[in-house]
Amino acid sequence: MSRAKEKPEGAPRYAMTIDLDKCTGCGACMVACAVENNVPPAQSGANDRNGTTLMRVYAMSNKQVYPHAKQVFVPMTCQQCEDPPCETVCPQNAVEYDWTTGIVAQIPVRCLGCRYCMVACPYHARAFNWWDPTWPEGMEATLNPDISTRSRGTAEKCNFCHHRRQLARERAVHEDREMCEDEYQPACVEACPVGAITFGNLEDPNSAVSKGFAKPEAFAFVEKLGTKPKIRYLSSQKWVHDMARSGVPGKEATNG
Amino acid sequence: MFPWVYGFEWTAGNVIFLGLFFTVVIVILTTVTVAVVRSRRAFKERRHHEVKWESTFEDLGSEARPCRHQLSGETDQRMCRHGFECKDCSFHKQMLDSAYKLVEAESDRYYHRGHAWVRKESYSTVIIGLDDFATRIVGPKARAKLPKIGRMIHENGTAWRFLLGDESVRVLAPVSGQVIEHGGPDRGWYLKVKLLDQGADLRHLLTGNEVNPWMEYEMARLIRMIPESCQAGLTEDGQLVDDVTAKCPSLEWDLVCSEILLEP
Amino acid sequence: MDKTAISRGLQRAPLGQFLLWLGPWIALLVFGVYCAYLCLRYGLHLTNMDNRFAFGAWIFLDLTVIALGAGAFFTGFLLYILKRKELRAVINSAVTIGFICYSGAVVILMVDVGQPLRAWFTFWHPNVHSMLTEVTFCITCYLGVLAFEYIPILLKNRKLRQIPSFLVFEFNMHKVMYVLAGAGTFLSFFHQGSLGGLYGVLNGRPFVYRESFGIWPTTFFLFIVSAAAAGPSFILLTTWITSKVTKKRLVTQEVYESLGKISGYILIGYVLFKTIDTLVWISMTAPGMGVHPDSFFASKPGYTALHLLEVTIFGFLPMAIYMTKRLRSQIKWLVTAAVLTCLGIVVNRYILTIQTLALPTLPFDELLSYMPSWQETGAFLMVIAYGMIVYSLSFRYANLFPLERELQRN
Amino acid sequence: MIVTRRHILKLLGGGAVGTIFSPIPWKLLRDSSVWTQNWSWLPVPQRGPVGSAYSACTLCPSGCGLKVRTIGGRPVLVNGISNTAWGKGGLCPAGTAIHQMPWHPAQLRSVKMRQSDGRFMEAKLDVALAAVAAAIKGANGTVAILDGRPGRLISGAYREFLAGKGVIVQPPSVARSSMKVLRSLFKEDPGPLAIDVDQVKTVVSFSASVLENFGQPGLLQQSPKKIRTIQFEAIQSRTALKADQWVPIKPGTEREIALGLANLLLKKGYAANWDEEDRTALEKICAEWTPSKVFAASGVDEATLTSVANTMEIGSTVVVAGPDAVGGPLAIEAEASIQTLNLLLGSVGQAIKPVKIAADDPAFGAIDAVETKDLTDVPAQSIEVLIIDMAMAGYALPWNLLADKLAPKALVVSLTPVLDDLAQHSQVVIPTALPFTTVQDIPGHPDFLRSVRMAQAFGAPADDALDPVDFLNRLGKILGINRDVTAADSLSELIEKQAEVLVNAKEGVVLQPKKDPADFDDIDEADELLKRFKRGACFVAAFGQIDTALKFSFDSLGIISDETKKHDFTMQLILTGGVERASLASRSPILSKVDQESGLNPFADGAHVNPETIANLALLPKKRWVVNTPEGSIKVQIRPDPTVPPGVILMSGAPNGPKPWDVANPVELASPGQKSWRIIPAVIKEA
Repeated sequence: MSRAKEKPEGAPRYAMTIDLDKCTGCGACMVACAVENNVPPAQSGANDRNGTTLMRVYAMSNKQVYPHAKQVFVPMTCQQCEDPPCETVCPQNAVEYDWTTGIVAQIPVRCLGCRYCMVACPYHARAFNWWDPTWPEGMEATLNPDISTRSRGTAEKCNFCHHRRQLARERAVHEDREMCEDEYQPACVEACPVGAITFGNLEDPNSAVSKGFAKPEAFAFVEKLGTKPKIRYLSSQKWVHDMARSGVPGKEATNG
Repeated sequence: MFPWVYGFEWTAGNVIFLGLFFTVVIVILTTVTVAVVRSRRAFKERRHHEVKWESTFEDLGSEARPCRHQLSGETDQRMCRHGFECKDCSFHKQMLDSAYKLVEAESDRYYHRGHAWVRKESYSTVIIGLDDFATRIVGPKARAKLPKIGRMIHENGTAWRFLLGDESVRVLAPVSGQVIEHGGPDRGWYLKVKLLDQGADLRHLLTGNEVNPWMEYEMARLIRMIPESCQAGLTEDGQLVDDVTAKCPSLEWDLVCSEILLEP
Repeated sequence: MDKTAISRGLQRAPLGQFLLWLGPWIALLVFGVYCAYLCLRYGLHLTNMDNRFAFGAWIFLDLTVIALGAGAFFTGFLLYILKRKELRAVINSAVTIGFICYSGAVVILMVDVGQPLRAWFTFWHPNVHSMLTEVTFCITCYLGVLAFEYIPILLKNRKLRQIPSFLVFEFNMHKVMYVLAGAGTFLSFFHQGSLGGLYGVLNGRPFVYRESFGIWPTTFFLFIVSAAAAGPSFILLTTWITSKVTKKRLVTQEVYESLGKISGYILIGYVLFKTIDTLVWISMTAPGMGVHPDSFFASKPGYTALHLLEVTIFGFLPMAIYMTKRLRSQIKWLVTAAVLTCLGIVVNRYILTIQTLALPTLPFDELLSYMPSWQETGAFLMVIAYGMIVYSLSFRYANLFPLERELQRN
Repeated sequence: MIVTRRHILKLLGGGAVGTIFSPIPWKLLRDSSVWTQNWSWLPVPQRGPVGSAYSACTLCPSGCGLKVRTIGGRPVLVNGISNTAWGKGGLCPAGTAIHQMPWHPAQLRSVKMRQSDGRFMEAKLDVALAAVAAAIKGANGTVAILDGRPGRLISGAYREFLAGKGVIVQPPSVARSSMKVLRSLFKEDPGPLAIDVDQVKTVVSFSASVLENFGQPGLLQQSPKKIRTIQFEAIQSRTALKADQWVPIKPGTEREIALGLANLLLKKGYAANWDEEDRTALEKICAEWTPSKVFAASGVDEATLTSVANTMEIGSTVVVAGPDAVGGPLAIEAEASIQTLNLLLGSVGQAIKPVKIAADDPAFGAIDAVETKDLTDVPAQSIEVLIIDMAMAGYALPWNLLADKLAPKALVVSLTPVLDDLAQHSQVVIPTALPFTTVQDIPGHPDFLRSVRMAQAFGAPADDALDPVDFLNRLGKILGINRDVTAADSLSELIEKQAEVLVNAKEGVVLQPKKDPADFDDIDEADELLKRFKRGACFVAAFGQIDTALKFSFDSLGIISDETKKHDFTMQLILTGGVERASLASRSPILSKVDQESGLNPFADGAHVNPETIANLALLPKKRWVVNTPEGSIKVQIRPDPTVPPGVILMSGAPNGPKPWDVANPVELASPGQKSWRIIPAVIKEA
């Protein structure tokens, strides 16, 4: 279904570009994301498969041998698809595509934890609260009041730090002016020490993201699935593009 | 789910889906309600004995339900479908209309398929008893549990019960009426019943020349239930011997009783 | 007391022996309940599921169990709607098994979704585009229907039937049963289908995504057909097993055969559709999504084998057996075919659920495997035990096979 | 009427049906949805007035500037301050979560003393201090303080405390050892030196993690002009991955390559403006390192070597030799060879006109009061009392490196907020405040540039946490040691003193985020300076002119310490996995997102070995194996990893590496026998 016709006039569509040439895989984005969104530290027994990482950095290698081996680090988070597979499958409308921002929102208080959305997501960008969220004694004091903690048994995902947009708008209203769209940045963007992530409004042709999307080195993972992700990755290395397209370095996917 | 729930939208999808859902729910619930209502009505109209009999009747094995006209040999194998209620059996009607004549009985007894007999006492009272065949199968040790004087009994309901050890079998009542007197261990088991409607309608009961073939049929049925080993000496000139139960102690006689007295 | 509760003329093991049989199952049940408690109290991390295996073994078991439970609706449909009278001999057993399967499935769902207190949210804010919504609604309703179909069977118990109102209600229920059967068929049709659709619609998972007719992917229809095929086979199998375990003749050969024949006919359709579907999938659907079909099986060649097996050994073979008169007339062949058919369901559901999740969608992550924890396994065993107990009790005290008495007499 | 069972049943039944149509079920539904989102165990974030403050990260010497978001005074978010003279605004993961450090579960809450049976027991502070004092009194060997981050105000206090009684020991910091070597290349001590970064177009790095994530991450990436990076490194580190050119080398052949490059540069006449004897001296040493010989030694072929040499332009290229994952310095000769390249490229010189240091300067007033030694130069078994203050030095120091400097029965005292690896080996552990709970000063590097900043405190330190100044005071009272320059009750008081001194001296400038540099004309009050410090200001001593006309001596290039040859270990163990991981104390639990819940903690899952090597040595991944080094052994799982060079064992130097340990920390596998523990001789044996 086309979302265009339901989109309010002049509403922004937020998007992101991530430069894989720059990313050093330090994980600052993951930490910043967890801090900003009140995600608890790993429970004992947690691992890279059952952890709550709304932003997760993967290492992608070209499957070569030393010294020809190459690697890039791929920060993977919700791709904010235009046609989100997770939205249509949620049995109780706990996932909503927000027309006014193009952000795919997760409503934790309505989620009953069936995890169908996680199965549907080709980017494995969703996490489930397998544990009760607990912090070391006293550390609750550092929780961010702009977003509530989620209970055990609910699925969650990145929402481009939507609450930050709310704050920005409140500020604008308070100062009695229009909010300009580049006024807010998600935590990961702010935190990236090498400035690999850019964020902005796709509707604005002059925004950094719009320019990024247009670049020849821009690509999306598993694009052919047709979910229309709003995150583009940038890389100057051919093998990276090949991997993203076919899962095989230096091999095109045969099509039909 | 409902239009007044937060976030509900009147989209085609919602209308169709929920429409279907509620329809199905309603159908299911009505169906069950119908069943409940019918049952309640049955009780109100005191038909629950009939219903109970109908239900029991369905559970009877096919060979326990031969048509009276099969017994009398007018028609070949035929299974009764009306709970032995010949009054409202079209087949029975058309048989009566045909040349068939009921030979007057030498005895004045009318037999119910449950082996209870009826004898007209006066215009509105009858005596109900259990025929020898059944009595012998029930055996001497059985204690009868007779209804109190003044209680109603219902056609095809329970006339009285026999207690055999921890098991028990009931005797099907051949007619409806009020118990005004009953026998005892000394005088044999019988009930004197005051009929409800004036005059006894005994059309559904066997009598006259129907009785013997039926008895033979029942005897045959009985024999089939009894293992060869102890079949010897069960009968003397076509009649069951007195202490038939003693002849074959290994047999589950309560089961036989239930078969013969039509209580599965 | 116990003896007088068993209907006359049915030979049942002495109470002691029966309790001996129940004992282990009850122990298992208790253990399972404890496991379930652990999962609900301390969170689902105990189940060994993870973000990649978000649907664990439970979805596989649920799908299988529900497919096998389809015997209930299908037999009901054949008996009450299509008037296949000979099936009266197994309808009670079928309903009981159906009830066990569905109630069991729902229990597992409650444990493994992990938030039973929120279970009603789906009804409150339904998203009618989600297959899961369809499943939830239909299964809940159908469980109700099954309950209404199962209660009369209990009311016919020798002790209970002496309470007049029970017997009367049972009688009247019986009169309207065909309506319930109809409703049941309708509901089953949809939720069996939606369970298939559940995966078929996942356009994020090239391994399982299928072309769709109208709003439903082909898996929707394949599931209905396969369930309809497996249902009778499972009834056949359970009936045979019961009669072997209890050493009694429960139904006549012709009932077995007619069950087999029904399965056989439907299997023809299934094998046909499944084959076409698979071909379309590997030649068009998957490549259209930028995935070379080989890549599905590159990491684990065994996967390909399973696909072939499903259609051949577990699809075509039983179909052939069922459709050959000479083989059908021998119980050992019927049972073989039934076993194969049920295994076919198991394999099919396994491929669709577990393999789908195991296969990576992103170029940089690899094929995963997962093993359910003892708590998770315990929860399944709970349902198995529950099923065995309910069925044993029903078999002992309710007359599951109406023909049994007569068959036993002569 | 008589109430029969029937009546009761009817009542119940009717009741049940009735309830369905009563509000009760709806209420229940509503409540259940509320319960399931407000479980008692779900913490609720507290609200409060929003504010923001400046601070600095004290987790490593880089001391990145921080902007802190506070809610009701509680810090909830930190970000780097961009475009400052001392950072581009990037933070490492550890820094990103520094505001959670005050609640570190490993936080020490009481004084601990080791019992005769080797276990730690809680102890009274007085008892502990008495023990330490007694040891110092009775010591006829050396009394030493290990200062993990020299140049701080507390370092000044340490110096004054030890005046005439002991030595200040500094752990082998790569930055300092490079500088030391660099200085040794001059005829007479040129004073503070610096590398001129403004001109840099190309960075040639020898295993330095210049592009990685610790110590002002993104410094190169964020710089306005594109800087080309060339990485000589044995393993495929992240810098190697990100560098414009990665040149794989045989482990431990930095010296050969550097001399080879020097040889080529000399041929290009880069030393033309040097005076004769210097040039010839260098040429003599380099001559033998022809490309072919370099290739034989290091595996770097001629073409690559020359192309690199050609990209190295005078004035716009710097060569750096960085720390490896666990902070080990290069062997001196290698270091010297590399720094020689800097001389040839003219990228070093006298940086700054030396800063006058006032006698009452708490940081450097007492600089000459005691001798300062590098740990590696301390004679073996000489230290009798050692007070350790590693103060989040940002890298792990192998215990065994300390161990063989200690006299038998030596007393080791640790001042630390958590029971880290070194504290594990101490007899007395004094808890200090965790970062972010106490005011601290961020020194610049005395050898490069004198600068002072301040890290503000948020939240209170643990009750028993002791201010090191207070520690010195109490100890001093027992021993009758008075300090006058650094006399104070707390660190914050010392900082006020410092501000006093700086304001009086009126030298240098004060930089502030998003403001123009201010000189001391408009800062005449110490309070004013402190206020600016609180707003993230940085005091910097004035820049001077770079003077490169100096005379060199290349003696140190001659010495070859080939201790690396003295063993029969056939393989080479390289510890990696990120400097910051090496020290538990500097990591908030939320870092588990990176270490535990993602595959980003490299090599934490065992010993990574090239499949080829595995095949040759028949190391079956199934079995358990032990990695032996001269310093110890560790049980590991062998992981085949095609990205690892043949003959190399790659392992995480982080505490959360493979377990179970034979050693407290894999870092202890490092062999302090050599001057460098960048590459550790090792073998793999079956467990």
